[in-house]
Amino acid sequence: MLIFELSQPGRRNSVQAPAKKAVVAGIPEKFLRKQRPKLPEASEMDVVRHYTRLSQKNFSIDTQFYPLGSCTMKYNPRACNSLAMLPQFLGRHPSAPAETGQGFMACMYELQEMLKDVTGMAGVSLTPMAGAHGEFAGVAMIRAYHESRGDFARNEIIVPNAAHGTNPATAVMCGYKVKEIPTDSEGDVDLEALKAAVGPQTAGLMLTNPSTLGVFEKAIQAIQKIVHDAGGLLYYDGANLNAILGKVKPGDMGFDVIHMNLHKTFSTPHGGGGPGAGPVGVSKRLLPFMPIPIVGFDKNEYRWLTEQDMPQSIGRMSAHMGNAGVLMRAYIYARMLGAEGMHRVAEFATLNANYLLAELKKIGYDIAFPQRRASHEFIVTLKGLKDKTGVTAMDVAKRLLDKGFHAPTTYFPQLVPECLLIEPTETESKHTLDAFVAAMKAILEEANSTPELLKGAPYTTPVRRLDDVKAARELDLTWKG
Amino acid sequence: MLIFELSQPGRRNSVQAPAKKAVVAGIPEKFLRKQRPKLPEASEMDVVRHYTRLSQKNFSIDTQFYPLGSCTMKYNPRACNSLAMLPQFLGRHPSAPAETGQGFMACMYELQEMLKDVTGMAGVSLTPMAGAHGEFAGVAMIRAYHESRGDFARNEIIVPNAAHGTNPATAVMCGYKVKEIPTDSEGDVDLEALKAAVGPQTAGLMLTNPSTLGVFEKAIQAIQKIVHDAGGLLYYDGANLNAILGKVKPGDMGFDVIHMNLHKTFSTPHGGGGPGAGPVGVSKRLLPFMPIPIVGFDKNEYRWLTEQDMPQSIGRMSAHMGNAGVLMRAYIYARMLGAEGMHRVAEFATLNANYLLAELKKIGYDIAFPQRRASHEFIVTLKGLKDKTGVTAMDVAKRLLDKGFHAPTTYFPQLVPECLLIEPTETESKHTLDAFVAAMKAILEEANSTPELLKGAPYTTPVRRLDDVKAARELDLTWKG
Amino acid sequence: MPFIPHTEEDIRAMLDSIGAESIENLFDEIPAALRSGKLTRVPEGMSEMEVSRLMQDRAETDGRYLNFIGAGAYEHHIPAAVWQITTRGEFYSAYTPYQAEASQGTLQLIYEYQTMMASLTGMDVSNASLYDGASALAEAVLMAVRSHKSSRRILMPKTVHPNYRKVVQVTVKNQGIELVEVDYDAKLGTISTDLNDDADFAALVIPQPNFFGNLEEVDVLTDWAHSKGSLVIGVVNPMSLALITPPGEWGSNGADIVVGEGQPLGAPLASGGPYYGFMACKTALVRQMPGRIVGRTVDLEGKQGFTLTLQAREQHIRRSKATSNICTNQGLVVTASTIFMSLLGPDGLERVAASCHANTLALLDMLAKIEGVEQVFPGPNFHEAVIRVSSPAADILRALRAQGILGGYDLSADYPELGQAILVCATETKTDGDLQRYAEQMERILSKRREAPPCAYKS
Amino acid sequence: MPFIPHTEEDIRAMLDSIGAESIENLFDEIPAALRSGKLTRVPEGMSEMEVSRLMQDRAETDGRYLNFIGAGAYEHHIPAAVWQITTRGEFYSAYTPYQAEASQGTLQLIYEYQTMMASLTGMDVSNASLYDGASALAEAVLMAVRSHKSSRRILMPKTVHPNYRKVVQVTVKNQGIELVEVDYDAKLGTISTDLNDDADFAALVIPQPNFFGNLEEVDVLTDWAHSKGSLVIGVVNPMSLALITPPGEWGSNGADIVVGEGQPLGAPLASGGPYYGFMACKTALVRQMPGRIVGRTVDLEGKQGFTLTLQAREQHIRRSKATSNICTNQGLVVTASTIFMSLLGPDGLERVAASCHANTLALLDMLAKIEGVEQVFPGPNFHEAVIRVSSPAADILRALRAQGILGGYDLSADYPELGQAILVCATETKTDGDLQRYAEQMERILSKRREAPPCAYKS
Repeated sequence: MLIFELSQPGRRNSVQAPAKKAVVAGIPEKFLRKQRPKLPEASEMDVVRHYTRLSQKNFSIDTQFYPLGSCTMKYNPRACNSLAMLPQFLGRHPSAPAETGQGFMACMYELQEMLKDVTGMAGVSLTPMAGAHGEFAGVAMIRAYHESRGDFARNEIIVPNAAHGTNPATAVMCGYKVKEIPTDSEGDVDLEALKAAVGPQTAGLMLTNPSTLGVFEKAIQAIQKIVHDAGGLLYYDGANLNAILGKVKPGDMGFDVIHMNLHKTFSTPHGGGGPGAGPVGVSKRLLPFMPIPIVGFDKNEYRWLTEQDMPQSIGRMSAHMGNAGVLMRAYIYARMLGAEGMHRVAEFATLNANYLLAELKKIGYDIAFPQRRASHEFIVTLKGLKDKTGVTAMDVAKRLLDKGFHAPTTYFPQLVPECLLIEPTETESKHTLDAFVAAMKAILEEANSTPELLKGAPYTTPVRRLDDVKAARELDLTWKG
Repeated sequence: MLIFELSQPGRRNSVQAPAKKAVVAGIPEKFLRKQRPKLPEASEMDVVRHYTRLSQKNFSIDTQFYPLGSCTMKYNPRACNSLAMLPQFLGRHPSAPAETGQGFMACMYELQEMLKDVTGMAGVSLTPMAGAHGEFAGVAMIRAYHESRGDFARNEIIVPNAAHGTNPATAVMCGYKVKEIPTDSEGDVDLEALKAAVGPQTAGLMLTNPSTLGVFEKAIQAIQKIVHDAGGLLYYDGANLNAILGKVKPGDMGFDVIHMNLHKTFSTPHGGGGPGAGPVGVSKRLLPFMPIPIVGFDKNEYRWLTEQDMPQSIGRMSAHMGNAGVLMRAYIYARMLGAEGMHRVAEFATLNANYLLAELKKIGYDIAFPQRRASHEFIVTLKGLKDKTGVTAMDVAKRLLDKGFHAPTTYFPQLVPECLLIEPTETESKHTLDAFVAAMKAILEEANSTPELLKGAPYTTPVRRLDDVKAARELDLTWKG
Repeated sequence: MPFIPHTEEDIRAMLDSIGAESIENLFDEIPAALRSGKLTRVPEGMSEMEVSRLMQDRAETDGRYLNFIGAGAYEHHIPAAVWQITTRGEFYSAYTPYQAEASQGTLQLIYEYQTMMASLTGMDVSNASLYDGASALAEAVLMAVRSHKSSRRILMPKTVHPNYRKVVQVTVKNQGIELVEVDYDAKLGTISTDLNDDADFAALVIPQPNFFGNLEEVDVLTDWAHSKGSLVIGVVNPMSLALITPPGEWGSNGADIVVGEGQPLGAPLASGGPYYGFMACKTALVRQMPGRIVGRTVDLEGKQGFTLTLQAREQHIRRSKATSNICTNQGLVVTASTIFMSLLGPDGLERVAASCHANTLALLDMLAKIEGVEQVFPGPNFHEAVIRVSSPAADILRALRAQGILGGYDLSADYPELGQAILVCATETKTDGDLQRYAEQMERILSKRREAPPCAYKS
Repeated sequence: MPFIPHTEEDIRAMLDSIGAESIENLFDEIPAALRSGKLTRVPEGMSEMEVSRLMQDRAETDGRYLNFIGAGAYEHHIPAAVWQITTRGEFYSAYTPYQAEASQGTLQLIYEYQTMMASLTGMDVSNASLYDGASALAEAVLMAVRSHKSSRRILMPKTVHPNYRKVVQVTVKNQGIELVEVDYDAKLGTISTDLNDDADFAALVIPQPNFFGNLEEVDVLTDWAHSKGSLVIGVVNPMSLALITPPGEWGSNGADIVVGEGQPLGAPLASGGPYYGFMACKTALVRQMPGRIVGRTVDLEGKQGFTLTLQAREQHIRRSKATSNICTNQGLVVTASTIFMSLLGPDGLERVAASCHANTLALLDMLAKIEGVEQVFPGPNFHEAVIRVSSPAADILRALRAQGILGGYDLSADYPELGQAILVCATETKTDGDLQRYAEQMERILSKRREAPPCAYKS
């Protein structure tokens, strides 16, 4: 049932709009809309009921274990939500002057300081509104840096082939060519290939570490030297920052610029696709280029740093200051964790991942890089299973839904065939991990005994497998009713 | 899975308690607890997940049509919830002096005034915490009234046999004997029986009007005269007030005292069993006896009226002032409705009930009182169906759950065999009522074609029919784990 | 039409189906003389926007105070998750779980709640809640009288919350039950252990901690009452039970019935409600217990499930012979409380209780150093205590209020024999700075009054 | 350990399973030199209670103002149901709906959202959201350039929000795209309809209403751009579309791409975010559209279902050849917005829009009567307008602030040519009393400054 099917012409939800219909005196006829938009005409109760029931059709962290690799689906503390939504915070206009927002700005300033500390960077700007937005800011700063030195020859960004798709896409948006380099059998960047790739055309290297293969790039120091020696800068994709939070600082590895996904590492909600927040941190040499606005503090007062203060800034990335409410949630989370709590994030995320790896291996799953430590995530490859039974990674993923678990990430990274990328996060208990292992064991048995059962999964979800081909071929993107 | 099964010794949810364990310096050993209570030791996420998932196992107004007769399951506006929970309201201590609660008390005072108006009574006390609590206050006032006149002979309360069980139970709690009187074939009180029952021993009559049979007591004026002439008082059970809200005032019918169920008529949430609020209204002669505290207003200030102001009060019914937060929700609801909105409540509740009655009748259901107008509810009797197919009211009720509707009230009132008491309320749309009729039609067909299907219902709920006999015989009231 | 979804077209179609001309027709069985219902004191309806503004303004009028009042309602931190989950529509807008298959969420939660409360109080069983602590005590008194059979006398100490005693009186007075007041030891502020009531009595009520915040000699009192063939009704603060001996372990055999105010376990102060009363008892008394009870059973496939049980006690089945007239209880607050207890766990609850205790002791220490303040009873206390001040308590409290502080509960009306006495409480919500601020203001006010007694504070 | 559930026993068992001595061991592939991570500027952790107190204090510091600022973010009433449902765990804590079977709630909601936005804008299709209005405009510019192929010039009027123009510049500058500034008619405050840019351009951007609150001559402008073989990008306030002609009906053929800030439809002001950018376009352009799109399809039993579609445009499939690098969008705000639109419906939205318009006109009338205030442009306006004041705008606004009023957006930095100009906005949230209060204070301040100009207000 669509909300439009609950609609009936002429119905109105009278408490939600002014009782008196104001006269539109000041707008000439030619500007006026002739036909009303197709919005639902439903009662408040029907709307509440419709969306409450729709919500129940979702898996979510609050209802299921959600071991989606590279997505860091950890618990989103409820206090972050309620405190970020205190009436005064919600009511504050973005263009209200700083003097009316000292409480809010104190939070933002302190968040900047904490993020600097955990990343080991010299400066942080909070304004990017998602990871990819932060990536854009980062690469734009790399470009601004080179150009500020009169170096216009650097037109290439190097990206390992295991990288997230956002990396090459971002580089292109910043006007760069992308050079992909291969990964070796251990899951590390191929150093020889990297050496061959760098040169005076190299603007920088974008690296996720631990990588999307779930392993820590052992030769990071060598990589750093190769790139820097070639005059390039090092970009840290913070997608996997949770794996090292409080343990290793990207700044200490020699990165020049980093983006963080606060909706991963700082536990702001994913919200079914967003909003996120992708603050960027920079080393000293990139400080002048950070995107504005930034919160400054002087004479006991917080104030916005803008173009006037930072003439070399790459500029403004949002109409206001970014996803303030998301940043507030991250701030509250950070204050509850504190230094001690942050040190533990990476430790327990890593413990959970390695435990799950060990247990899945014991029951017969193939691990993509069995000789390596898992970082906060790891890869299972089902190539062997598929060859033997025809059961694919997708089948296993769908069957997990029937068992009450969200599926891991499937078919990413693309380098590993029939892969499941599994990230349990630090907030799951051993009890839950054990239940997941039990489900995976049952599935393995089903795969061997009744593979056709898995082909038809899931069975218990609101819908069964969907026809994606039809969806793309016979585009139905709006209700025509 | 019980919450206790997610527990593990030694786990603690560290953000929810002081980090430092305070020394208990001032309490001698002999007073100290030796063994910790069996509370869960679970993570915040596991607790959130457990109770979120549990919640999904409930039917509720926010998810299903809930035509539970005599319960007035109407939409509970979400604004009532959020505004009643504004931080300042939640933070106010009940013993904080009136000067620090003028905002809150203004709401309570105005609620008293509005309730007086809609009931046609001279005074209202908000303090009873549920319908039955209000009944108690009402009957206690009747007793106090007679005793204040030196009339100690009246030791009987008359109750029609169709009354809610709370009526006789309350009368007994107030030290009265209960005299039940029969109902005639039209569903009205048997006037002759009433005449025969009254006398100098009559303290009062408790009446629900419209009655639990879903019809308006036509001879209410005669009843009133009979009871008053005998020196008794008239008690109005407000359980069905929604049927006449804004249309008829109990005060105009001659009632001396009334309780209201704000969790029905004023749309405060039922909360899976409570809390409710059961304010009482009284005619002029009972004013001195109202339970305290009451909000008074003089010299531009709200203040609490207590024993000092009302020496004849039956006294205090709660440690503080009753279910303040529930009253706040009712107040907000009343302000949104306004006079005009209230007039419409009874009209549309009645329209919905009569429409549903008509439609169910058309598809072949037997109506208990087909010759009568439905009030805001009506009774279907399945005696014929049971005789023919063996399918009971319980079977139909359970099958409705499979169709996505909550069941009507079953086997109440006890006077009508195999009955379903159906109350749609004014907040449901014709669209929903039609869907309900379609489900009832399908069930009737199933009853005739495959009665055993209905015997096994429900099938789609989290559990199937429960063994109530085992529950009562082998009492398992706490987890022994 | 607020919250009414009918369009003109709907109305017409529905009336046609009914065979009625107009909606007004549907009321034709109601005598015309009664049909007026005109409202004169209900204002015009407001939009949600308008009422939101009104309520926000009123909330701001009431403001926020630094609160040191306890007296039966206690300020504790409530985890954000508690009410966010509790107000989910599926809990918030569900009815009493009569249709068990459609109410397993609420039913299982109550079963878990019963388990927690039974364990916290050290009793065998718990019901699903009553209205509040005071009415729960009244129900306990009725239950004791039903159980005891031979006596209708109840020993009710003055150390029980004055409002609880009033509520009990209102509730039981028409059933021929006699409440016998038991005075307290003027030095200790607790029930004398030297009781010598010779007449038969159904039960002795024991508050722990008592209204003054003092701990009663529960073991001696319990054994004494039992030796007289009477029951013991414990009235306890559930938060205190994280630290102190649960009623189930009082004396040799424990209390028989335990009641109390559930508010400290997750209900906001909120001007007095909704809170909930809890009640637990020994197995032998379960059939005398009022209120709903949930049991665990199985469904027809043998799967675990939960259902309301022992309904034969209740008014909707037993009518005039029910154990109580209670129907609606405080379910939603119990939902909050169950989540609250689950989030805190045994260790968390203990830390909170210990912190309350330590803060109150720290405050008492600070106050003891002020000229014109003395602690009235020697303790031990849980998290509340009586102080006496050298100026009228009402004036002191008013002066504190002007500084944004609610300084405690004025005892002079309920216990005039104590003089200018104030009941103070500092829960875990108070920081060291808060305690200092209170003490400093108290000192300033008292010294100012010493210097210029009469007119420094206008009333 | 905040939010970490492991007991000592768990840790031991897990390490045993792994075959590791300690957790530290698990980091043994990381060069020792890098493993320090000591934090020096992250304070000690706080309990939820402590952080709640801190945040409440900070919220009170910021207080509450009577707000007349618009300038791209508008104060509207948001029904309570909107965020209560939106923050339900199942929406709040779900990921992007890649596993369609486990995400039908989010997916169906987005499909409904797409339908609503397409209808509101008069376009064929909508995506599932972008970051905000400004970044949506930047994406629209990139999209137009991709579609147009022969030109990389974009005509960008000065009546577009200054910050939007800055964001577009930052986003597109490294892709060889030229933004050509189009000045406005100084008298009318709108784009001149007498444009005569001869060079090829990919698109003309048309704001409606424009940053000054004025309505542009969209029909003429649209037809002109189309006659040049260029696209039209509309930048609209979605609330205004309840009243004014949707971009799909501009001129003979309608705009090609429509973007805007979704905030007015259910997102609180909240210091600037999270809001969301919306984007709708004609069917022909859908494969050039960035961001997620949901399509309706069937499952293997033929049952209706929803899924992400056209993913071949996106970065996770297409990598460096994607239409955009966007991945995370503003899903939760879209959830709120969809519920918001459903609760208001077409009539509700129209009433709100009309009320905003009427309030702004009423305010302008009151202000026009004040000596020292003049309206700069003749209109027509939707719900915002430019006034000029006889004293420095910054001083006036500061004086209003002292009275609890945010008097508008100071235009003197962005548009110095307008003099001491303020952009004022009065939405439906303002009562007649609010408007009067503003006007009275404005009058008082201006007259006081006339009497005692220099030092009456210290900066």
